[in-house]
Amino acid sequence: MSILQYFAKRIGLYLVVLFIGITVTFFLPRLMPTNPIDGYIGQLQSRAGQTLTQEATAELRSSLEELYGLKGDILTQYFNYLKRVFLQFDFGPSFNSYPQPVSTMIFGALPWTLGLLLTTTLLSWLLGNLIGLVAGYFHNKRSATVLEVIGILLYPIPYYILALTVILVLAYFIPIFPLAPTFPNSGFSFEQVGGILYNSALPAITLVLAGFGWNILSMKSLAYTTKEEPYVIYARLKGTSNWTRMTRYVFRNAMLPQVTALVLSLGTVFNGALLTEILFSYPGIGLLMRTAASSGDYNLLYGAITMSIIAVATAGLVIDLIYPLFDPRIRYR
Amino acid sequence: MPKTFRLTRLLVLVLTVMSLLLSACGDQSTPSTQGIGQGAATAQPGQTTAAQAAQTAATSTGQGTMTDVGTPRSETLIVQTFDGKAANPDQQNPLNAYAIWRGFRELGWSFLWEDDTATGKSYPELAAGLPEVLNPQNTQFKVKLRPGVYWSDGVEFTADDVIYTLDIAFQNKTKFTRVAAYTSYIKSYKKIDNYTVEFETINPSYDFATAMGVYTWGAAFIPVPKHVFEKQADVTTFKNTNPVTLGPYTVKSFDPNGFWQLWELRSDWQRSGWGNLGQPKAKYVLYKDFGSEETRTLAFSKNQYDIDTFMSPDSIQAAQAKNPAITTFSPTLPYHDMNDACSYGVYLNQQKAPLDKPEVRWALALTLNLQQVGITSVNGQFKSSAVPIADTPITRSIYVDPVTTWLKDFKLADGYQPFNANFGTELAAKLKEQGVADAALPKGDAISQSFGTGWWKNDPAQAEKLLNSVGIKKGSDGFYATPDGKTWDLEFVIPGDWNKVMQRIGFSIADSWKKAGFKVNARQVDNGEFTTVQNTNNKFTTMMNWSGSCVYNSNFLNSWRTMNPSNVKDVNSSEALTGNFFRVTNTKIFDLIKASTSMETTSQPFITNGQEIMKELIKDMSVINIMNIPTTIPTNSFYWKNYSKQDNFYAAPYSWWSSFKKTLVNIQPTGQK
Amino acid sequence: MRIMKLNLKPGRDLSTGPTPRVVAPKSTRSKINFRLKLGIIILAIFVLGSFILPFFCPKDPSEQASYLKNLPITDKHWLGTNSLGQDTFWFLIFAIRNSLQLGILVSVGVTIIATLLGLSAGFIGGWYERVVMLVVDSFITIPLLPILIILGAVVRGNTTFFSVGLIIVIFGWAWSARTIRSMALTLREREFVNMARFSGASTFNVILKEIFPYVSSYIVVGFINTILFAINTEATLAVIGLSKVETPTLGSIIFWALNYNALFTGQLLWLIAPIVSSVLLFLGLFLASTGFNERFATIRGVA
Amino acid sequence: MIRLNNVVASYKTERGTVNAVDGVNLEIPDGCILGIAGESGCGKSTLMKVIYGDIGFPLSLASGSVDYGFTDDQGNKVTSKNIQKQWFKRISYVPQSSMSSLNPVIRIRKQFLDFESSSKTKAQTLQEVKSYVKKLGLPEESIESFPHQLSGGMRQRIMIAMATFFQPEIILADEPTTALDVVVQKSILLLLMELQEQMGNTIILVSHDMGVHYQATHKMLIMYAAKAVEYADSPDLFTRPLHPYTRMLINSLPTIGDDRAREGIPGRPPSLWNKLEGCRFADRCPLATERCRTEEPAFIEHRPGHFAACHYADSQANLSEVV
Amino acid sequence: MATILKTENLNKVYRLGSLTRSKHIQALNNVNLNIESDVPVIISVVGESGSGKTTLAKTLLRLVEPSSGKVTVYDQLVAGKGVHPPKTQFLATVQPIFQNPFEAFSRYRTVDSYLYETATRVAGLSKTDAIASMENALTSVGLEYKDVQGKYSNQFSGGELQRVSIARALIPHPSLIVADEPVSMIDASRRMIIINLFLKLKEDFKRSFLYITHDLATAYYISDYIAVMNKGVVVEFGNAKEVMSNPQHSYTRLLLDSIPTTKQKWARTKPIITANLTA
Repeated sequence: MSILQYFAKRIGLYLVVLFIGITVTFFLPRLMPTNPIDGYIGQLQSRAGQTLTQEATAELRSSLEELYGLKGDILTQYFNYLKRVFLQFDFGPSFNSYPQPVSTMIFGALPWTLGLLLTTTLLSWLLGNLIGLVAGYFHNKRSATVLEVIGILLYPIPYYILALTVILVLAYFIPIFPLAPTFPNSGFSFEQVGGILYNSALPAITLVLAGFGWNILSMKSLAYTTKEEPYVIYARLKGTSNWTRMTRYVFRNAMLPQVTALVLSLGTVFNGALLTEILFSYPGIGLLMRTAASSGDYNLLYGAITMSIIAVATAGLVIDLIYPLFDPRIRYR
Repeated sequence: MPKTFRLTRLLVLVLTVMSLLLSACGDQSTPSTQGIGQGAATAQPGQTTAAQAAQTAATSTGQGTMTDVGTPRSETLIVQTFDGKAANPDQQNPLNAYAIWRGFRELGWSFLWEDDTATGKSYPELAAGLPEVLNPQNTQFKVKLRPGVYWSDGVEFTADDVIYTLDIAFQNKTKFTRVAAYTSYIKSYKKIDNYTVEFETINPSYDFATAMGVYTWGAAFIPVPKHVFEKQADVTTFKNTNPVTLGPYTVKSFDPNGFWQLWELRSDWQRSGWGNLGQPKAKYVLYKDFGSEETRTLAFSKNQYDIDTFMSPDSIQAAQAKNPAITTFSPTLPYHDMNDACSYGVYLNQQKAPLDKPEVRWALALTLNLQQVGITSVNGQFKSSAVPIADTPITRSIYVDPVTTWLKDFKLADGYQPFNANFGTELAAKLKEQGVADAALPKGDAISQSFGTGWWKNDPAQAEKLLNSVGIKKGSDGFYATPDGKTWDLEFVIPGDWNKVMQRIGFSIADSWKKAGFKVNARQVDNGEFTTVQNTNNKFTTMMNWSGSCVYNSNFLNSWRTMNPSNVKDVNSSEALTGNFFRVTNTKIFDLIKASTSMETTSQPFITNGQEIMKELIKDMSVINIMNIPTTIPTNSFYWKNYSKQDNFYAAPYSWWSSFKKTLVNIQPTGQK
Repeated sequence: MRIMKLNLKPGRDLSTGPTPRVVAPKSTRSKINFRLKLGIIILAIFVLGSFILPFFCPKDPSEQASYLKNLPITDKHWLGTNSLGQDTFWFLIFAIRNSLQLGILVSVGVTIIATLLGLSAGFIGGWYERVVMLVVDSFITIPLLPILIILGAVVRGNTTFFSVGLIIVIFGWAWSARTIRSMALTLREREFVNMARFSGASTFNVILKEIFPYVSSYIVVGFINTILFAINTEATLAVIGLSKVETPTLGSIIFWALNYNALFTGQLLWLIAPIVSSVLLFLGLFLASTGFNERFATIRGVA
Repeated sequence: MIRLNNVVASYKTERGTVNAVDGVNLEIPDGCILGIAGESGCGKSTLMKVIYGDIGFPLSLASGSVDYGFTDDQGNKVTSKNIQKQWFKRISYVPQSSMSSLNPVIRIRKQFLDFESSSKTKAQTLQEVKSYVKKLGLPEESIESFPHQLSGGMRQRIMIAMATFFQPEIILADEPTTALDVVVQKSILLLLMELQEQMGNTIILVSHDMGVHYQATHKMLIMYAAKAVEYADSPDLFTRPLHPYTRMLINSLPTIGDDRAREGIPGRPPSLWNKLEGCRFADRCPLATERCRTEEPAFIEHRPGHFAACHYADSQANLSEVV
Repeated sequence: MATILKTENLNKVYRLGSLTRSKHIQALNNVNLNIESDVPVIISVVGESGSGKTTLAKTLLRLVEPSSGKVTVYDQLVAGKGVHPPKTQFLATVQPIFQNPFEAFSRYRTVDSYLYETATRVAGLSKTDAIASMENALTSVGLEYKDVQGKYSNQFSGGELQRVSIARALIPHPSLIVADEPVSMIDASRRMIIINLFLKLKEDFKRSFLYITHDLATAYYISDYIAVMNKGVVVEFGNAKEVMSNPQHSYTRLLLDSIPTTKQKWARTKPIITANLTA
């Protein structure tokens, strides 16, 4: 099988997986008991202004159905949807922010989510793995056990608790970071980047703390088993230093499954975005998703979830394609 | 011998050090949980904290504290947003769905007539006076505009703007999403001169000033600047970002993510739409979302903002403990503002068996232990109302008192008297028992002012009797079963986190029903689903709601006009109702409503009709009205003072009503830098 | 990120990399036993406590206004009462029981589906495996939390919070299935499988008698991890109000405590009790899982 | 001369302590290839560990010592306590499986340079490695490869190159050819033999294949159930073994062209956890008598340089030549 | 004369794919063997790793499907491209003995359960007959049923386990027993016990064996026929004694030359190390 064939096959699989995922998520929100049009009318009626007459309501309802593209049966909507998504990457207009196209909203929110979660995922991966490496390599030393205990204790703390604690400590008792973020409104000057970093610090810290417990534990057990591999033992018998063995032998090998884990977790950043962004009022895809779900904004939901599916599937694809860079055995076999 | 320097080693070293630092942070988090406890338990006097916070923030600039958006804090009024994050912050065209909760109604737009929220009466704003009725059918009106009003770009506001707005609204009524209210109300309109417009409505209209102007919180008709809109290729997709405004403020900047928006006072505010009200005191107004209630409590107590919206009583208490500058609407119970136009109640699907029997609905009312519900969910900080409207200073004399008098003698079919006029006194006694300070409790006549004129008795035995009379008996599991012997699962929809007070009240009601033997399934929903349930017969059984009882002055029609036969759908219908959320089927009520549409809304016959409708609603127990909406609206007087309070009431104190303009001209800076 | 992490937890797929040898040296056995023991002791206390104590509970702990609000610790109320007038201790006991029940039920469901599909796919191979793996891969891409939030609207309408569990099962089995399948794949090539074949065993027999015992240890570990995952997912949903919050669970206590702002009103026990319990419970599950895993590894190393 | 003084090495296990090497006394002259043979579990690998000084939990040196007959840079006598500092400088090791003993993800060149070389720069050392590898008949590029890119024979040569690069006094080779095919095995053994001839160092070669021992060794040690049972010059041992076990080992090997029936040794060695009395081979020995079951035979020199632990080492049945 | 084993144009091509290269490996290259005999025979297949000898065994055992060609055992077509003999008939014709006896039994099952299942399922015996046949089979390999019953694989030595394995293979009275490296994992001192057992079973039970090995000495010791394989090709085939004493093919000679015997030392001709090391 040539390299091209392999790529073609893998990408074909990728598309099929995408298709199935997107199909499932298209039909799921239909289970939602919320009619987005009712939602909008209700908002107008009872909170935002004037009580509407019946005629006005009926008129509004029919024009909204037209505008939102909710006319026709579900299959017609489905095929139109597939066509638009796969051919144009167009999710239609947002119901709640009509006539704003969903893709615009998603691409507006995307840099925020990616910026925060990619950074923190990488950071917690790095920190966790380094601590885990030390803990696993010196597993019979007391200090290493302390490092592992950090992981064991951090790992099971539910995320929302962690977040709340961090807010209290770093924004209230020691007011280093703002309680509620105020992100600068536009542009990309040095100052504004600084503002963004400053305002994102709290969610970032919680994400790193939440993530690296797992990384410590998994790296620790990997390092610990790798340490017993014959080539590490042989390296010891060669008289190499602890440092060399830990980095060049244990880490280089134990890292391989962790790379897989990293890429996969990068793919699931949207999943992680959700809770963080709700808890920290952080303007990303997660908050978008939550708002969309609560107001029955199908199009926005489809868009956000589809992005997530694409990310996970792509991460899987990327692992398969880049893994050989890390493992020479696959490169040359 | 020195080894070749290794970059990788350095990297690893640096990262290890960082990780150790971070893990130290992680360690801190555990004991800190206890730290909170100390802080809250000992309730450190808030001033020190506040002062410290102010100092910390002040260090960055020389003379005074600056806000996050770069304005002097002492000149900026900061308001918690009503809706959290705006989904479409750059959409600022009022003819379409737009970022409505960012101050546009209050600061940016201007309306033909405003509503004096202290009295419930309309007064002219853009118009020169109240509309002049031109025919006996009350369908033709002449409206004079006030000369000398200018848009924020210096162009004068004239009848042309009104006509143009109506023109594009009618031309694009299927495309604009916020014009239906008046395009289906107005039949025709014409310009008489630059300051005069004449209207004809489709139906007799006794509420023209509130239909085309403000009724309680905002107007549907928002004039747009002709000279701006007519330049647009397509007005239906025009976003109108950073709009030309009629009000005294303009948008200075806003967060594209929708968390905040900053307004700046026009230098020519005097010739703005409501410049005649007086000088708005804040040079800047910042609407900002401070996040969840936890972070809001913290930020509020650190003087990071001035006015909150709905906040749960406990959070207010916690914030007050940290910062005495935070005050509620009144110094005594129930502390909060109770003068919202609407009231909370349990809505029942009267078409759905077994709720179609009045005995069953009465049983639910008599088993709703409001005393317990009110104490558990809102610490007793509420004002009950048995009459299905809010019991406010405006409505009390018109409707509440007469109906209450009638209630005292009211009997059910079996002769049982359900009304308990001593509800308030009993509540005060219970609260005292629970340890509420005597000073905070109302006494004598104030009890009725604070806790309402009375409510239904809590009498599960009578309820059981009523239920038994229609064949509903308790099963072996202790829960009521329908006459066919099946367990009766009662679905009860309540709002989720987006309305915490109703959410809590709802769960407490479900609890008190459960104790009485109803198998209640309390279901908290998002606001989208909430409205869907409210509107759709087949999805609705019982729910907490407020939208059907909004009466701010004598004009009950504004809510109740929709109580008519066309809003009675089949019990299993999935078609959306356009009103009548009480599911009234009583033809007597329909007749009364119909008759009232051709009456002057302040006339005695109209008011009598209203009282009769209320009595009918009570007899049928069509809706279990519970209490006025306790609008907590706490304020922080660290930077600004003279907010509208119980003892200094000049307008409804809400920041999300157009009456907020009165707050802006009445507040005073404290001089705190 | 925590949620993702737990998503992966029941069956984090490391099959793409070289399988690390899990042969623990003899030296660590005592430590492993300690872990496993500690984990099992913690779990036993939780399980027994939460399943037996409710029989002694004076009244339904979720009933409001049973007692005066906000009472401190007394001999009658071991953890005081909360702002809803409920006894915090009894509420917690019921919460642990319900959370554990949910976790175990979800775990049973996930384990059964994942084992059946994973083993059969790994062993039978061919087009069957391809179809199963396609479904698995597709399910893996579907993000759980958003789906739960969408379905939350449906879930909250149900009278039982176990429907949350059902959804977690439906969207949570894929990772485990994938791991089990990759294990079955390596086992497929083992000689004893061929030996069984030549002893006349059918495919079903081979899966049941040859492959299953080897995967069973992993299944136990996966089972424990899935409990952890299910409890945490439900708790996460409860905290943002998307589960059945009247049912006492570890998450619903936190929901109520946050809802009544326990942090700032001095009602700290209300918040700390469930946190400490869940951290302890999670620790117990975690220690049991890793302890068992390593214990199993030593057994395998010896054989 | 390496001297083993009554070496007892034991493992701590859950079932208790077990002596895997139980009282071995040996003098290994410098500059020879010593073969160690025996069944699996006889203690030959443990003895290798002891000689190498790789003693750590769960293995411990219960009593005895190893004396290597040379001193370190400070002039201290080198024993099993401080031999670790000499690893790969003066004593080195060739493992059994070259595949699992090489780090799969880094190039061989880097694994070569793991040595703590204090006096030379990396580039210099690399040059030397290259030329050395070339001398051993390997292409220079082979050290630029990853382990899996080389054939088994090449990898084993690399292992030998690593172990001999510093020309250590002692080289331990634990089953160095077990995983290899016969043709390659031959070339590896020849390489080892030739290196030994040129460097004049001591090689200790563990193998269970008597054929390998016959081809490569100068002296032979036979172990059985943690004990040394026979020690002699190879030619002597292969033609006139003194221990019945040795004889049976040699006899169990079929030879091409020899059609006589061959027998394996039935039975199993005794479990080391049991209390052992008498000769440990007694249960499987055709010559065993009651004396063998009760009295432990001493490991004594029966002929010059030929030690054996058997009561009947000098008996008639044992004196015939091996066929 | 019965056709004991016949392979016709047997080919097997493996495709080894990796990212950057892919190669085809011809594991079997037109293997044509035809052994006809009236008496049972032992056929050895020798060669180095990668010579295709194990692929040949796997093809016979239907563990690998050949790319082309077919295999006949005692006039039964057992394997080939698209060949699907009835399962029971096939299992009663060919039975395997695997390389690693510890791997051949699941450690979660008693070893006798494999024997019992073979007796009931493959040989189709009733319960009592099955136990009788197990006893017979075990006796013939020098073990007793009571010593095996209810025990797990870790309670045996490799040699014992391999004998259990052989006993199991004997139960359905297969025409041919395929033994893939059956002694390579067994201690050298006890290999001959297994090897001698094959000889005995051939004589007493009239079973034929296909003995796959890299050990030429044992192959010489027991085989009637021998096939030398190199890179998928049978380079030499014939009577074992003839082939070994008078090898025709250079590869066979090379193999023979490399055996470390205890009788004659290798000739040390040309030096392997190019230059003087001590320099």
